[in-house]
Amino acid sequence: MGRYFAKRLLSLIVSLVIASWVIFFVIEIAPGDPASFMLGINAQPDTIAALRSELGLDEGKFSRYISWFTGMLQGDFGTSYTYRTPVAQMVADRLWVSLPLAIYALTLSTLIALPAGIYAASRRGKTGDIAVMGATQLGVAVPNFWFAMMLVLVFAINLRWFSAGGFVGWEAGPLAALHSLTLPAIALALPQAAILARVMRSALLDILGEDFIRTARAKGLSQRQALWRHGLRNALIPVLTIIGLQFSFLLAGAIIIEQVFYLPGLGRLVFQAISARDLIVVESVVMLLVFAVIMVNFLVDLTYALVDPRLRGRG
Amino acid sequence: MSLLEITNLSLSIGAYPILRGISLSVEPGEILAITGESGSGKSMTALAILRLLPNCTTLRGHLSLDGTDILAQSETEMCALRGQKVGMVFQEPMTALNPVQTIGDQVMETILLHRGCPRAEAEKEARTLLDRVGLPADRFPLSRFPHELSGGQRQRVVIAMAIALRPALLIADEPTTALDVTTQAQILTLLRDLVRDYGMGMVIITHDLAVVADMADHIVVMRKGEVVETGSTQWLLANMHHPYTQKLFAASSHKVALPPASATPPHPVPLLEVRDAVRDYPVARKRLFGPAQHMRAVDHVSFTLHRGERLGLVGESGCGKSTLTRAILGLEPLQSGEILLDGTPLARTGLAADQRRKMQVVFQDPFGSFNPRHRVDRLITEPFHGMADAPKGQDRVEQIAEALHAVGLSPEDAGRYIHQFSGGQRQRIAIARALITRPELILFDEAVSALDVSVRAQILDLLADLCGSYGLSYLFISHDLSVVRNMTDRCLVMRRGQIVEEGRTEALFSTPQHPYTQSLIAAAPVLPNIGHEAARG
Amino acid sequence: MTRSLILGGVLSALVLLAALLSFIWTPYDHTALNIPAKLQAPNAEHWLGTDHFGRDILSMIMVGARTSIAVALVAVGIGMGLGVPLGLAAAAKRGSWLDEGIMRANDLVFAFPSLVIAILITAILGAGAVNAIIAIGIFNIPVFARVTRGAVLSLWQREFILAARVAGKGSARISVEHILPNVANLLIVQGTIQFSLGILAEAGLSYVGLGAQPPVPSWGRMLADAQTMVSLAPHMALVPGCAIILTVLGLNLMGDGLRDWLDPKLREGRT
Amino acid sequence: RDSVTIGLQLEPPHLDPTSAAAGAIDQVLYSNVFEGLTRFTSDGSVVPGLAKSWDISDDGLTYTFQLHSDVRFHDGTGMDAEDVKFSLDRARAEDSTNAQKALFADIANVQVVDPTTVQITLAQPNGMMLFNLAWGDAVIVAPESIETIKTMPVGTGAFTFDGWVQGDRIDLARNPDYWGTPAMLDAATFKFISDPTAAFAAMMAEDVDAFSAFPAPENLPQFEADPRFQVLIGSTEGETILSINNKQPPFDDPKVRAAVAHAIDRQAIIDGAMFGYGTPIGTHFAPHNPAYVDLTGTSAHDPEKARALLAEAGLTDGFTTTLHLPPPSYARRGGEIIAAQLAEVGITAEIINVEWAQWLETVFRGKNFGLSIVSHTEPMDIGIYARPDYYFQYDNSAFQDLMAELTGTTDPDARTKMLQQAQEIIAQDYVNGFLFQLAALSVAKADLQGLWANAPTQATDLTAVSWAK
Ligand SMILES: Nc1ncnc2c1ncn2[C@@H]1O[C@H](COP(=O)(O)OP(=O)(O)OP(=O)(O)O)[C@@H](O)[C@H]1O
Ligand SMILES: Nc1ncnc2c1ncn2[C@@H]1O[C@H](COP(=O)(O)OP(=O)(O)OP(=O)(O)O)[C@@H](O)[C@H]1O
Ligand SMILES: [Mg+2]
Ligand SMILES: [Mg+2]
Repeated sequence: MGRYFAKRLLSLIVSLVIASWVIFFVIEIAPGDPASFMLGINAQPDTIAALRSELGLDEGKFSRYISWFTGMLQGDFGTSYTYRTPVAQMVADRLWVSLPLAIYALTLSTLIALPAGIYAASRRGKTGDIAVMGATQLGVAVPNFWFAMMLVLVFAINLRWFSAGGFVGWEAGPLAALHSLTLPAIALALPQAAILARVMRSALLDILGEDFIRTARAKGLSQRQALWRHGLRNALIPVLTIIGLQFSFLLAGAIIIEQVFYLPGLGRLVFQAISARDLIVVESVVMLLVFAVIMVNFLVDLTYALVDPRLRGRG
Repeated sequence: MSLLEITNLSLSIGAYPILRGISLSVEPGEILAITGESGSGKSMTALAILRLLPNCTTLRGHLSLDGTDILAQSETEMCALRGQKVGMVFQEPMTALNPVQTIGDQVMETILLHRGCPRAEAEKEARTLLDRVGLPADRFPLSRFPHELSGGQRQRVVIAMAIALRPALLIADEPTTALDVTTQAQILTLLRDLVRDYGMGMVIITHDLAVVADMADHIVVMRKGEVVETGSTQWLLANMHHPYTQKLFAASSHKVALPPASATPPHPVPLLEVRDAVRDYPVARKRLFGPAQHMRAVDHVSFTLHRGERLGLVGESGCGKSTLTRAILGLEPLQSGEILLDGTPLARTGLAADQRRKMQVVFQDPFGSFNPRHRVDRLITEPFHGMADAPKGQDRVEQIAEALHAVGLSPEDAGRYIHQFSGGQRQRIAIARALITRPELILFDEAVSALDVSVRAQILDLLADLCGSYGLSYLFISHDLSVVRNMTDRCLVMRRGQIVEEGRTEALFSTPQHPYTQSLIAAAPVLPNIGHEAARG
Repeated sequence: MTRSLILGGVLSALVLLAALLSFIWTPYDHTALNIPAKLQAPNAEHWLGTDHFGRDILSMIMVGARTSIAVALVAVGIGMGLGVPLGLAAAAKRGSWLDEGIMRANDLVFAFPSLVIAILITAILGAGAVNAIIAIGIFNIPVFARVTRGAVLSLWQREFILAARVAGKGSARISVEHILPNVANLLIVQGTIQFSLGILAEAGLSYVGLGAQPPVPSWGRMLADAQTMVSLAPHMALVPGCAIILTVLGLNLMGDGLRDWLDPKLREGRT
Repeated sequence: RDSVTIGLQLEPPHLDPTSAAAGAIDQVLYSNVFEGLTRFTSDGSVVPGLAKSWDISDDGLTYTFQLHSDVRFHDGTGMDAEDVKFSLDRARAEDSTNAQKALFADIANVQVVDPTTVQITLAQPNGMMLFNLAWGDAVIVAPESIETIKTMPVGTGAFTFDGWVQGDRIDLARNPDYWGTPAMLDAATFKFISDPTAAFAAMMAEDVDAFSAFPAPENLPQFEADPRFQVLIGSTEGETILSINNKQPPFDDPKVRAAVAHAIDRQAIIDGAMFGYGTPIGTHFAPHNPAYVDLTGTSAHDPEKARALLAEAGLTDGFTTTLHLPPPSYARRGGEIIAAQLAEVGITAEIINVEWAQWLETVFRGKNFGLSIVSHTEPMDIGIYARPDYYFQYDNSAFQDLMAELTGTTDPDARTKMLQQAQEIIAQDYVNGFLFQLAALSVAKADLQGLWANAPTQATDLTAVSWAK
C-alpha cells in the first residue's frame, strides 16, 4: 500500500511539472496583451509600456515561468494583471462557489443515478429498465446549457421558485446559499446522472454475470439480496472512476452553466481572464484544475484499494 | 423415497431444447456422477435442480427434492431451499468467491441467512467448518480475502459454504477440473469424506471418467441433452450397452499406437539443446527503493532432444512449462543459459528464418490460436512469413492442400473461416499450420488438454500417424500423465521451474524415483480395467 | 438487429440525409437575410419559422447538420488516426517506457479541463470550425488510445498472436494484420459514441461563440442566437435544441445497438 | 425601500478609474464614489463638481479653480488643492498608466494657490479642458489611499465603497458625511451579469432592480409591456461605425469606400441588430449634439450606385476582404447583416469574430484588417480622424489642420462651425461606414426614479436615484 501510494505520488509530481510547462508556454503564445487590453484604444504607447513594466511583463518568458512556478510551490500564485489582487485569494473566493456547486451537483447526480442504475439492472429487460435507459439516453443527449436555459425559463421566470441566477453568498446562510445553487446544480447533475446511471447499470450487469453471484444465489440469496450484498461493492470501481471524472469535469466544466446563471465561479473567472489576457490568472487556474483532476484521480485510486482488497497488497 | 427424484425433465432456452426427458434419482448417502462430453447438458441439469437457470428457460417434467416438488416452489421458497436443503460447488474456484468479502463473511452468510442466529455464533460455526475442510485457524483466519488463497484452498472455502447447513444434497459441478492432480485428489477425498460423515446425497458432475469410476456409486451418461445410459458404477463399468458410453470409455483409456522411435544413427548434434536456462519475471518491488524483485519461472533447466525423439514434459500448473516453451520459441529472453537449435544458438532478438522453419508449435486453445478474421489458407501459411523461398501461386496451393490432407481435412477447407470448424478440426488445422514448413521439431504445449476425450483420442491417433509418415520429433508438454505416457519415449518432470526427474517414459512411470513424481503419479486417478475390457467387447 | 440499432440508425440516417440534401436543395437560401420577416413562428412558408434576421430555420438546420457532422467526423478522425496507433503501440510494448509514456501523456491530456483548453485554443488560433475540430480532436486522442490499448492488451495474450510471433512477425505488422481487424468493431462503436459527443461539443463551443463562424450555420450558434429570444420566439431555441438531441440520441442508440449486434462481449468498452 | 441592486454587463477589472480604460469602472464609481473638478450631467453638459467655480484667463491658458471647502475623502482625510495637484500630476506623469493620458497633454503645470484654489496652466489653449476634466479618468484621488485604490477606492462621492465579491457584485453605502446633497439610497449593489439571457432572466425574476446598458434590445418590448418595469431609452456617445482600413487596397480608393457606404442599409442594421433602437448617422458625430449635421444622405442605401462605383474603381467582379467583429452583439449581429449587404454588391466580407484583446492586437494596433465594426463611445472624439496612425489610417492634412485650429478655439460659434465642417469632410471622404448612434437602453423597476436615461459617459449615477413612494 505504501509503495503503491509512493509510486502514484511520484508520477503525480512529474505530471504536474510537465503540466505547468505546457500550460505556461501554451498560454503565453496567445495573441493579445494584458496591458493594452487594460488601457483601451486611447492609450498612448508609453503608457502601455509603463503598465507592462509595472506588471512585470517586460521580463523574459523563462524567468517569468520560473518565478511563477517557484511562487506556486510556496502557495503564491502571483498577482492578477487586471484585478491586481493575489490570484490565490481570487481563486479561493471562487472556489467557495465552484466547489460547493460541484459537490452539490455530484451529490444530486449520484443520488439520482445510483438508484436508477440499480433499479434498471435489477429489472433488466423489463419495462422499468427500458424506461430508465430511455430516460438516460435522453439525458446524455441534452446539451446542459440548453437544459439550463429551459430550467431558468420555467422555474425562475415563470414559476419564480428560484432566482434566475447569482449566488447569495454563504453569509446569507447555508440554506439560502444552497437554494441559489439549486438550479445550476440540477442543470449540471442531470446529464451527469444519465451517464452515471448507465455505468452503474452496466457495471452491475457485468458483475451479475460473475460466478460468485451464482455461488451467492446457490446459498439461498434472492436475486435482490445477491445484487445488494455482492454485486454493489464490486460494481463500485467503474462507478467510482466515473464519479471521479465527473467531479473534475464539474469543477472546471461548469463555465457555460456559470455563465447562464451568472455565478462567480472558477469557470467564469478563467473565461473573463482569457478575454482580458490576464494570463497569470489563466495559468494558475488551469494549473489548479489540472492539479485537482490529478488529485481526484489519485484519491479515486486510493479508494479503489478500500473497495477492493486485491489492490491493497499489490505493489 | 429417493432424496432427489428427476423424472422426464425437459428444458429449453428460448426455442432451443437443451435437456430432453432426463430421469435420475439420488438416495441419501449416495454419490451420483453425471458424465458426458462438453455441452451435453450436465451443468444445466445441476442448475435446474436449484432452479438457477438463465432467463427465458422453460422447465417441464418432475423434479422433487426430499419430497418437495421443486418446480412448484415459488422463488422465495426456492431461496429458502437453496443453501439449506441443497448446496452447490462450482467449477471455477478462482471466480466463485466474492473478491471483496472475507472468506469468513462468505461462509457465515449461508448460516446467518437461513438460521438467523447471532453473529458470534455464526462465526464460531464458520470457524468449525473451515477447520473441517482443512483450512486451520492459525493459517486461515476468517479475515482472509479470497485472493490470498490458492485455487485448491478457495475450492475448500466454496465447499465449506455449500455444506454449512448440512444440506441433504450436495451438487458439485466439475469441482476439480481447474485444479492440479494432487490438489484434485485431496478435494475429491474431502468431498467423499463429507458425504460419508454427514450422510448427504451428492451429485458430482465431471467429464473425467477416471474420477467417475473412482467416486461414484451411480453413473449417468449424458449426450446432447439426453441420458443415454445409467446404472450403478460396478454394473455399468462391466455391462455398458450404449455405443456412446462404450466409445466414451474407450476414448478415455485410448492407447496410441506410437511407431517406434526411428532407429537412431545417433546424430552428433542434438536437435534441441537447452543449457542452464533461467527465466525471471520481474515482480513489483516490496518497497519503493528496495531491490528489484523477480520470480524465477524457469530455474537452470537443461535437457537435450535428439532427432526422431519424442520427449515429454509434465508438471503441475504454473511450474514453468509454457514459459520454457516460449523461451525455446524465442518469444522471451533468457536471463542466463542458452538454447541451441541444431547446434546454433538462438539469437536474443528471436529466431532466424531458417530456425523457424525447423521448429513449429501447436498451442492449447483451439479457439484462440487463430485469427477469426482470416481464412484457413492464410492462417496455415503464416509460418512462411519472411522466408525467401516461401511458395507462391500453384506451389502454395499444393502445399496447403498437402498439409490439410495430412491432418485429415480436405483442400476445399482452405477457403473457410475458422469459426466454421469444430474444436477438433481446429486443432487439426493448428497441426497443419505446424507441418507446413516441414519442421524437424514441433512443440506441443497442452495441445490436447482442451479437447473432449473422443476428439482427443482422434488427435492423438493423428499425431501417431504423422510420426510414422513424417518422422516427427517433438516436445510434448502436458499436465495429463496418461497422455504423456502414451505419446513419448522419454520424459521430463518439472516442478517449480526445475527439472526434478528425467528418464525413459515407461521406466519413469512404473518406477518413479523422485518423491514429487511419485506423488504426482499416485494422485492421478486411473480408470479401472473393466471399462477398458467392456469397451473392447 | 436490435430495436435501438434500428431506431438509432433511422434517426442518424435522417440527419445525414438532411445534410446531403442541403447540398442540392434547401427551401430557402440559408444566408439570405429578410429582416422584415424576422422571428416568424413555424408557418406554411417557413416550416420551422424564421430567425432574428428572417432566415429560414429549416434551411439553416439542414446546412447546420453538415457543419455538425463535418466537425464531429473530422474530430473523431483525428482522435482515431492518432489515438489508435498510440494505443496499438502502447499495448504492443506493454510495460515499456513507451507504454508508460503514452499512457501518462494520455492521463495528462485527460487532466486538462477540455472546455478551458478549447477556449484557449480558439484564443490562440482564432475561433472557427477548423479550430473547433482541433480542440475536440485533441481530447478524442486519449479516449481512443485508452480504449484501443485496453482491448488490445487482452488480444496480445491470445494464442494466435503467439503463433504470428512464432512466424517471426514484428509487433507493428502483427498490430496491423491481426490486432486491428479484431478491435475494429469496438472502435466503430467507440467512434459512434465519440461522434455524438463531438456533435455536443461542437454545439457547446459554438454556443460560446468559438465554433463555426457566420455565415456558416451551426446548431450551437443558432442556439446562442436564440438564447435571448427564448421568450419571444421559443422555436428558435427549440428547433436546434431538438436537432441536437435527436442526432445525439440517434447516434448513441446506434452505438449501443451496434455494440450488442457486433459483439455482445464488448460491453466493457465504454467508460 | 432604501437600497437598490443594479445589473451591469461587465465587471470592473479593478477600481481605479485613473489607470484603466474599462468603462465598467466608471459605471460603478463615477460620481458615486469618485468626483472630479467638473462633472457630466445626464444631458452631457459639463457642470461644476469639486470645483465650485473657475476663471479662465483671456488667452485661454490659465484656469483657476475654486474648490468646495469642506470636502472629505471617505477615509476622513480632507480634500484640498494638494490632492488636485497630486491627481493631475499623477495622470500626466511620465510613468503614468492613465488610459486617457492625452486628455492632460496640454497641461503645462498645476499649481496650488491656497488649499481651496488650484491653478492649471496650459501649454496651448484648449477649448475642451473643462470637458476633459469631467472624465472619469480625471477624478480626484488622495495620495494617502493611492496604494490600495485598485481594491479599496477612496473618493469624495456620495457613496462609499462597501465591498467587492469578485465575479459577483460590488456594494456601495451612503456617505453620511457627504459635502453636497446626500444620496437618497442607503445602499446600492452592482451585480455583474455578462450573459444577455441571464440579464433578461435576472430582470424578469426581479433579482435586480435595474439593468444599466441592457445588452439584449430584443427583450425590451417585453419589459415595456410588463407593468412591473420601465424602459429608459436615451442616447450615448457611441458612434457605431463600419471602420475601413483606409490604407489597405482597395480601400485606399475613395470610390471603393463610397461603394461600401452605399451598399449599407442602415435601417436594416438597426432593425436587425438593435431591434430598432439606434439613430442612423451619416458622420462621426452624436446626433444629440447641437453641432450635429445630418449627413445620412451622403451615403444613402443604393446598391446600384455601389456597384457602379466598384466598376468605376475597376472592381467589376467585386473583391474579398475581412470583417473583424468584436464581442458586443451590435458588432456580431450587425456584422452578419453587413456581410450579407456587401455580398449583394459583390463584396465578400469574411467574418472573423475576435475578442477585445485580439481586436486591439490585430485591428487596432496591428491595423491588419479590411473592415471592422466598433462603437466609439468616447465623447466628442471626432479628433481621432486627425490621427493618421489611428487604426483606420485616415490621412487628410486639411482635416488635421482644421482640428488643430479647433483645439485652439474657445468661441462656441466658431467651434460649432468647425465641427460641422469636420463632419462633412469625413462624410464626403467616406472614411468609414457610419452606421448608427448606439442607444442607451436601460430597464428598471417601474417605481425606481432618478436614473440617467442618457449615457454621456459610462456612468450609473445613483446620487439622485430613489424609490417612488
Ligand atoms: N445461458 C445460456 N443460454 C443459451 N444456451 C446455453 C446457456 N448455457 C448453456 N447453454 C447451452 O446448453 C447446452 C448445455 O450446456 P451445459 O453447460 O449444461 O453443458 P455441460 O455438459 O455442462 O458442458 P461442459 O462440460 O462444457 O461444462 C449447451 O449446448 C450450451 O450451449
Ligand atoms: N508474463 C508473466 N509475468 C510474470 N509472471 C509470469 C508471466 N507468465 C507466467 N508467469 C509465472 O511464471 C510461472 C510459470 O508459468 P507458466 O505459464 O510457464 O506455467 P505452466 O507450467 O505452463 O502452467 P499451466 O499448466 O497452467 O499452463 C507461473 O507462476 C506464472 O504465474
Ligand atoms: Mg458444465
Ligand atoms: Mg501452460
